[in-house]
Amino acid sequence: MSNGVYLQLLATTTGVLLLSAVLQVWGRSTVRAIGLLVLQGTALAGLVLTVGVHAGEAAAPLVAGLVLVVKALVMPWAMLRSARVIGVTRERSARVKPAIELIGAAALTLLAYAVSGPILGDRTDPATQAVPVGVSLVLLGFWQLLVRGSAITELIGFLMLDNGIATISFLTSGGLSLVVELGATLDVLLVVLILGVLAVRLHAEQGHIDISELRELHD
Amino acid sequence: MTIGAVTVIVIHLVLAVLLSPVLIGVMRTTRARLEGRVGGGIRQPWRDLRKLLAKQPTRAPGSTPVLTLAPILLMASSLVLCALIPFVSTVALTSVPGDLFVVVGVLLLGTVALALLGLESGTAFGGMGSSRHMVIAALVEPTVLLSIYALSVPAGTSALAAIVRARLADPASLLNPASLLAIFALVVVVIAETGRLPVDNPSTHLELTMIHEAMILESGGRDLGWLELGSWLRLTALLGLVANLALPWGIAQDAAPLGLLVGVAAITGKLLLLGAALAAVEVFIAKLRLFRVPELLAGSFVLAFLSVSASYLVF
Amino acid sequence: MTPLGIAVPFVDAGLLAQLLLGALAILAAVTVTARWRSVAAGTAVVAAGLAAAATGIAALLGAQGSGLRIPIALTVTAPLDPLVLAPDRLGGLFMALAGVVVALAALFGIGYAHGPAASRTGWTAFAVFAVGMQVVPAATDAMTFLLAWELMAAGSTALLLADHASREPVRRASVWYAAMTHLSFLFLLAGFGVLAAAAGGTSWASIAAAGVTGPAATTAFVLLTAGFATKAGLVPMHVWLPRSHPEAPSHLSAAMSAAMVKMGVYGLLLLTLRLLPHGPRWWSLVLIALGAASALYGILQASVQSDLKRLLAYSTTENLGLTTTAIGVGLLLRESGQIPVADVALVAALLLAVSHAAFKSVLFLAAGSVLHATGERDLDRLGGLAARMPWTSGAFGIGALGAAALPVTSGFVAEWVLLQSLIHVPARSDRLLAIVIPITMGIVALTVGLGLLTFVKAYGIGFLARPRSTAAAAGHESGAAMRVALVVGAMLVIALGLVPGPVARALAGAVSAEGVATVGGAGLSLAAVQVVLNPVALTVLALVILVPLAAVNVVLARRYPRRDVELAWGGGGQRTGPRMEYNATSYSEPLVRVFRGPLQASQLVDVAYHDRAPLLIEQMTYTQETGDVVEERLYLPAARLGTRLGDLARTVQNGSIHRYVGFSFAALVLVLVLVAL
Amino acid sequence: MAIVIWIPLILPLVLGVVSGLRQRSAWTLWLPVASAAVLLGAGVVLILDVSDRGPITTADGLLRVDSLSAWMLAVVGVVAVVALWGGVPHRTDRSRNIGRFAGLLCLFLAAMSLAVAADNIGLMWVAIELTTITTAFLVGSRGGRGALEAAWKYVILGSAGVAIAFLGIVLIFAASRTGGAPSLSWVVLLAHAGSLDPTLTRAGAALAVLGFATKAGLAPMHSWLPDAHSQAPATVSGLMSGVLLSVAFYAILRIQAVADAAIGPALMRELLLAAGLLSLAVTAGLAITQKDFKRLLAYSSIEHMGLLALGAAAGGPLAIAAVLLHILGHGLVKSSMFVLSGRILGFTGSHDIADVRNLLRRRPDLGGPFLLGAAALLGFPPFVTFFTEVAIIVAGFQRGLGWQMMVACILLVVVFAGIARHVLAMTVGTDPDPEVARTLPAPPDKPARFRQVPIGIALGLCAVVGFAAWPLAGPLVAAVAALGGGR
Repeated sequence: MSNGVYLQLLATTTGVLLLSAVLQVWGRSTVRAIGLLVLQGTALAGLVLTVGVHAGEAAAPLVAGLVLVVKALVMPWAMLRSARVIGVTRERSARVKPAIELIGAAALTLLAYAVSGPILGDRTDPATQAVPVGVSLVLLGFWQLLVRGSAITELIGFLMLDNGIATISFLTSGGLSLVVELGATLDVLLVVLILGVLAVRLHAEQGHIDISELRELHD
Repeated sequence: MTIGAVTVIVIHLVLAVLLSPVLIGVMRTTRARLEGRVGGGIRQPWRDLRKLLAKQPTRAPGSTPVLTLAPILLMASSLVLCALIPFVSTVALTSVPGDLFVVVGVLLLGTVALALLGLESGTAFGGMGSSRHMVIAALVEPTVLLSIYALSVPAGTSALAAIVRARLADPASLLNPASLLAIFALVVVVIAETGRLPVDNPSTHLELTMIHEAMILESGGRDLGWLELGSWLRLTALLGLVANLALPWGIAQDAAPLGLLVGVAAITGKLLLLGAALAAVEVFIAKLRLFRVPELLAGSFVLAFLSVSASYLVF
Repeated sequence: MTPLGIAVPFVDAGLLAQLLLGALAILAAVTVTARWRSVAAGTAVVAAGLAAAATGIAALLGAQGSGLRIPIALTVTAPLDPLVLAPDRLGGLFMALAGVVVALAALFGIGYAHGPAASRTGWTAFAVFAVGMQVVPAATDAMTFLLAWELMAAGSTALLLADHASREPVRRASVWYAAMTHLSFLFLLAGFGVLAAAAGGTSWASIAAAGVTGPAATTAFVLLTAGFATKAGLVPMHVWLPRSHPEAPSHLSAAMSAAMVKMGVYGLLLLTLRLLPHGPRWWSLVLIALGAASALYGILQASVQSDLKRLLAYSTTENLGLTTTAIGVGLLLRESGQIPVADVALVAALLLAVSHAAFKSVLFLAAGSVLHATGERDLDRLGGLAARMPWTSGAFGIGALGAAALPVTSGFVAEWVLLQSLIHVPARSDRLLAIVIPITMGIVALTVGLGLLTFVKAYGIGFLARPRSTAAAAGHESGAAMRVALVVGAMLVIALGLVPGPVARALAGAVSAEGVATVGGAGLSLAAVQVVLNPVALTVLALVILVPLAAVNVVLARRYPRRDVELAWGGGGQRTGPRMEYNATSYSEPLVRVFRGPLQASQLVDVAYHDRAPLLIEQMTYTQETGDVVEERLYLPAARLGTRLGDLARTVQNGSIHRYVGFSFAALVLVLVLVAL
Repeated sequence: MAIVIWIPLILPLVLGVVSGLRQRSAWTLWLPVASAAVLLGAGVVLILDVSDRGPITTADGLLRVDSLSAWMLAVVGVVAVVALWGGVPHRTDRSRNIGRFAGLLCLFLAAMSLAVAADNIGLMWVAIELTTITTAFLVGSRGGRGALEAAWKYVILGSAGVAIAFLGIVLIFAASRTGGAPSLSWVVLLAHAGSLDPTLTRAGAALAVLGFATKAGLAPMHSWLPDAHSQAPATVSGLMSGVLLSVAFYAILRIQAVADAAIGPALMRELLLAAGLLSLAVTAGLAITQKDFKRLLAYSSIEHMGLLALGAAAGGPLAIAAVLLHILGHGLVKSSMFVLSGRILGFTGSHDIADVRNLLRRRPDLGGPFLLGAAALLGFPPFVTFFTEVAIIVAGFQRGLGWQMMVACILLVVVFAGIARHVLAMTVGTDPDPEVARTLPAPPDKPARFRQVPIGIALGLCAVVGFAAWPLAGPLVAAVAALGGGR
């Protein structure tokens, strides 16, 4: 793979990642959010493949395939299933004004770029240059957890967070060892399944999945 | 030395027992004359005492030994006071040197005996007298100790004999501010401790105003006799102390017979004069309201405090 | 070779014996049946106390042990020095003091303990408390000290709780007690931490050798003084004392008041004489101020209390205040180079501590005996006990004489030495001394005066006159064990007062004071003071006067015997009911008028007039209340502030998951910014 | 001896599967206890073995047990034995699907063993995250809205927090790649500490500590803890408090060791100090007005984790040894306290402190140990917590953390007052209403003796462990040495 193509692919995949993240924050439809998650997973798989092939790792297609299956297929499917069971397609109401959500998202993206520079130091390879996208994904995922009130959207935020970490991981070091990656992926998968189950039970219990009303336990 | 000291103590005791009724008699007579009355005469206290000691005291069921012991204890405390205070001579036992703090301790034992007697009776008056008596005693205490402090600073010791000797050796010190303030404070203390005007009226029988009388209201016969004599001895001892501190002349420095004779004459004269003067002053003042007494005592405390500071800072 | 010729390991053996006897006591408390539990466990504690007394006296006289090492799991590395028990002379004194008090209290407890105090928990707690307290002065390093200190605290708290487990005042008292005790502990922990940091070690030897100065020394002094002052019950940290002492079982009150608070004094002495001996002048002024304020405030409160045990508790604050004042004066003089007088002041401090231990244990035990017999500790409902409980009332009387510092008791000797040290301060050359010493003298004098009133009231109202309630009228003398404890304690009060010379000489060794000598076998002579005190001679003189007087009285009594009459009192007229008697509240009423402000006094006269004849009074009620100004102005606002902060803190945990995520998110952003900076 | 490492990993798994299969059988309840005992046994054997022959490595270097891991394994084992044995419900109140419950507990234990035996930060992360999954079901197992809410909060906050830790691990790996030895192994990282990229290590270590602080219950990441602890069954609360928090803290200690070697102690010290003081402050603020006794215990856990953080911040052999010992002491006491709180809940039927009064008299079998345990939590001797608390504070002062330790002391007073007040109200306070006391159900007639045994053992151990110079000092020194001597 030539350097130019590598750079182009890198830019495309990371660009799609960031775009999908911002769109996540913007939109309110649960189904579309799950769709964006598929897009994000696909872009992540592409990024993995690009970085792996560029580094000349033989296992790269395998890893990329795994990522694609888990992040772009299994997890969105699991979520879609939960959403179908519950029958929610849109969030009930906004907890925070959409404008504030977006301004926050912009600020966090800027923050991601601002802090990534000093952390990464004086390294100049193109993959490292794209790390701020991963950090933005992490921060935006958290932001999603913070401002959204629906259980499903929270779950999506958590997955975005996880995608961001994976992005950073592949950009900085081409991924951790296979055992760890497998373990971590399994963990995340299980967490998503559990949260899906809990969301269904929440719905059964209180008739909606607005978690901002989960305030029975407090001091 | 010891024999001399014992002689002096015996003289003190005998003199005090003989002199105190006379002192009371002189004071009462002086007062009576100034008020235009005839009075009972100088020997009346003696006669009262003899009468009381020959009467049967009473006892109620449920009474405690305090009833019997308190009068005796008051007497003993007053007598020990008389033994410790240098009336006639500055000679003192080396093992019991007439330390001012010990003197105060012994004095307070008598005070406590009286106060307990007041409570023992179980009547409202006894308790009231006891309560007032103790409050005054408590508030007087700072003045007492600070005056002692002021007087003992120049002498470098709290032994009474040594203080009197030092003052005798340096008559100029008698008139310095520290000394004057201390003596004045001490006079207030003596008035308060012995229940004289304006703190307490020794001749009142109006229950609500009395302090000393209230405590002994329930005593009679022999008990009352001891109590009266004990109180007189207290007055004698304290007046004698003030007299010898303020005007130490005439006191003997050893146990030689002539010196002792002079000493006896001097202290008798000083005491009777002082007593007469006190009685004369009492004619012209009224008793303070009980709750203004603390103000008086606070004033005397300030005097004593100033005298201590003066003894350090001025001279 | 030690002066006594005791073989060196005696101290070690004594320490070991205390620990083993303590363990035996716990074993006995747990295994023996309820019927014999108090006897078995109590005897073991008495033995432990006696062992402590023997060990302590040996150490006081100069015997040294090789040290008893406590193995702990924490690997002993810098700055933690090995945990060793080996009392020095000063420590020996306080160990002996604690031991004697524990022995007396436990002996009393054998007869006194009942209900929860005699339960398994009760005796176990007492044993833990006693042994912990005895071992505190044997510690040679901070960790051991704190260990013993906390055992003492834990044991006493548990015992406090064990009694009347379901009474509300007990719970409140124990919360106060536990919190203040822990406050003291954390002050100490922080203070020792500062010292350990500055010195590089926790043992007394290494701290003393390091010669800590500067801000570290100042911080440590402030913290440790606060900690020790809390334990000693000094104002303004005294609030636990008047709450816990009344509620505790009386043998515990006695041990707490007579011995435990002394550990605060021991700590102050340890701090100022051994650990940081060269402090600046203001340290001693701080101690004098603390002491004087405590003395005056304590006795003022004591004088207006009508709860007998509460009165005694406040009086403890007073006595510990006097002791602290004496320490402060001693340090001030040391710092000014007036060593001989300084030594007198320090000896006065030790004498005050020892004499207070003696008379306060008697007083509390006697109060316990009264409580045992009548179920009352309210003076307003007592009275007439002198006729019904002669032993108890005799012991209380002697204790009260000691507390009022009258001759010839231990209290008198101690205050005599304190006053002598004050008037012999060479203040002419030093303006600060010329101001501080007279003020101190004035406060001490007022304290002495009010102390007199307090104890006349306690004895006169509690034991004389006629019973003010049916419970008091039904009072009966206590059992043998309690009586023995009372008599031994009272004898100690008198003995310490009669032979001050040898006592003071032994005490002088503890603070290496010079110029303390014995005259005439019993008398006390101080080089810096030109007067001797010989209570035996004074007693002989008094007897010489008293015997003829008594003889005369006997002769008179033969000739004119007493007449027994039914109605002797009440002005010879109608017998007044007990409700007409002067009681404790009325006794202190004049004083309340004088010191209205600091006592927070409020009086209320409620008059109910007759319905049809408005000039006739049907009923009158007089209510007088006094409060603790420190508690009301300092602690209650602090507690309210704490509750308000607690309410505020609850918004942190308001149940909203978004808020919780926000905390995590904020932390994440903060850390990111932090590492990027 | 490598086989000994595998036993605590495999055996609980097997037992878990067995109990999952035999759902209805009552004896499955004892399988978790057996698993815990296996952990304890393996831990003790490993401690002895490691002290003789040095660290044991297996599975291609992925698993490695040094003296610290062995210590933690033993601690986890003994605490779990107490919590599980004490929590075995009585025959009469067992629900139907006990087997699944027991299976999850076994899985939890296996994950814990993996976390301490892994010589790979990533693997450890995986193990710790696995515990989130197992405990999520356990927390929610009681059913009902409260349990559901607690489980939701626990999973969301826990996973998001631990994800931060994963980010940190990723960065640490990147840092090691720059250094030329890409690895997540403790040994390798420590050995090449000097060549790690400093800025990446800085960020990585900080984020990893922040992430694991979530699981360790350190403020401000603690928010899930009171809810989860109050809603979970008593056994699970005890396990989480005594084991899970400690293992997460173990991860922090490991990362701190690497970071200290690579970039110096300043950063870790600041973070841990902030977390420690904040944790104490949170407890101080919320203990005073607390109304729920299980939450009170949960806050007490936060307080103790804060103390541990302060100890780790101080560093040095004394503080680290104290921290390791404190983990043991706190675990023992807290697990028994939670077990007791479960029984109190069964007795009174309410979480409210106000509903529990005068336990000491009404139920001495509950009140007595509860009071003793509270004394241990508050740091009274002879309990080991006393020694460790003093040692941590003294070491803190000695390492130059003067004012922070003073603040800690002040906060500890408030915490003490808050907890003591409530515990005393529960154990000795007067009955709120004498009528209520009479109408309450009589003490359930159950063979209590056997159920008291684990609590007695835990409190007894806690009381004597402080004085056990032999045999504990050796393993402690070795464990501290494994952390690089606790610089």
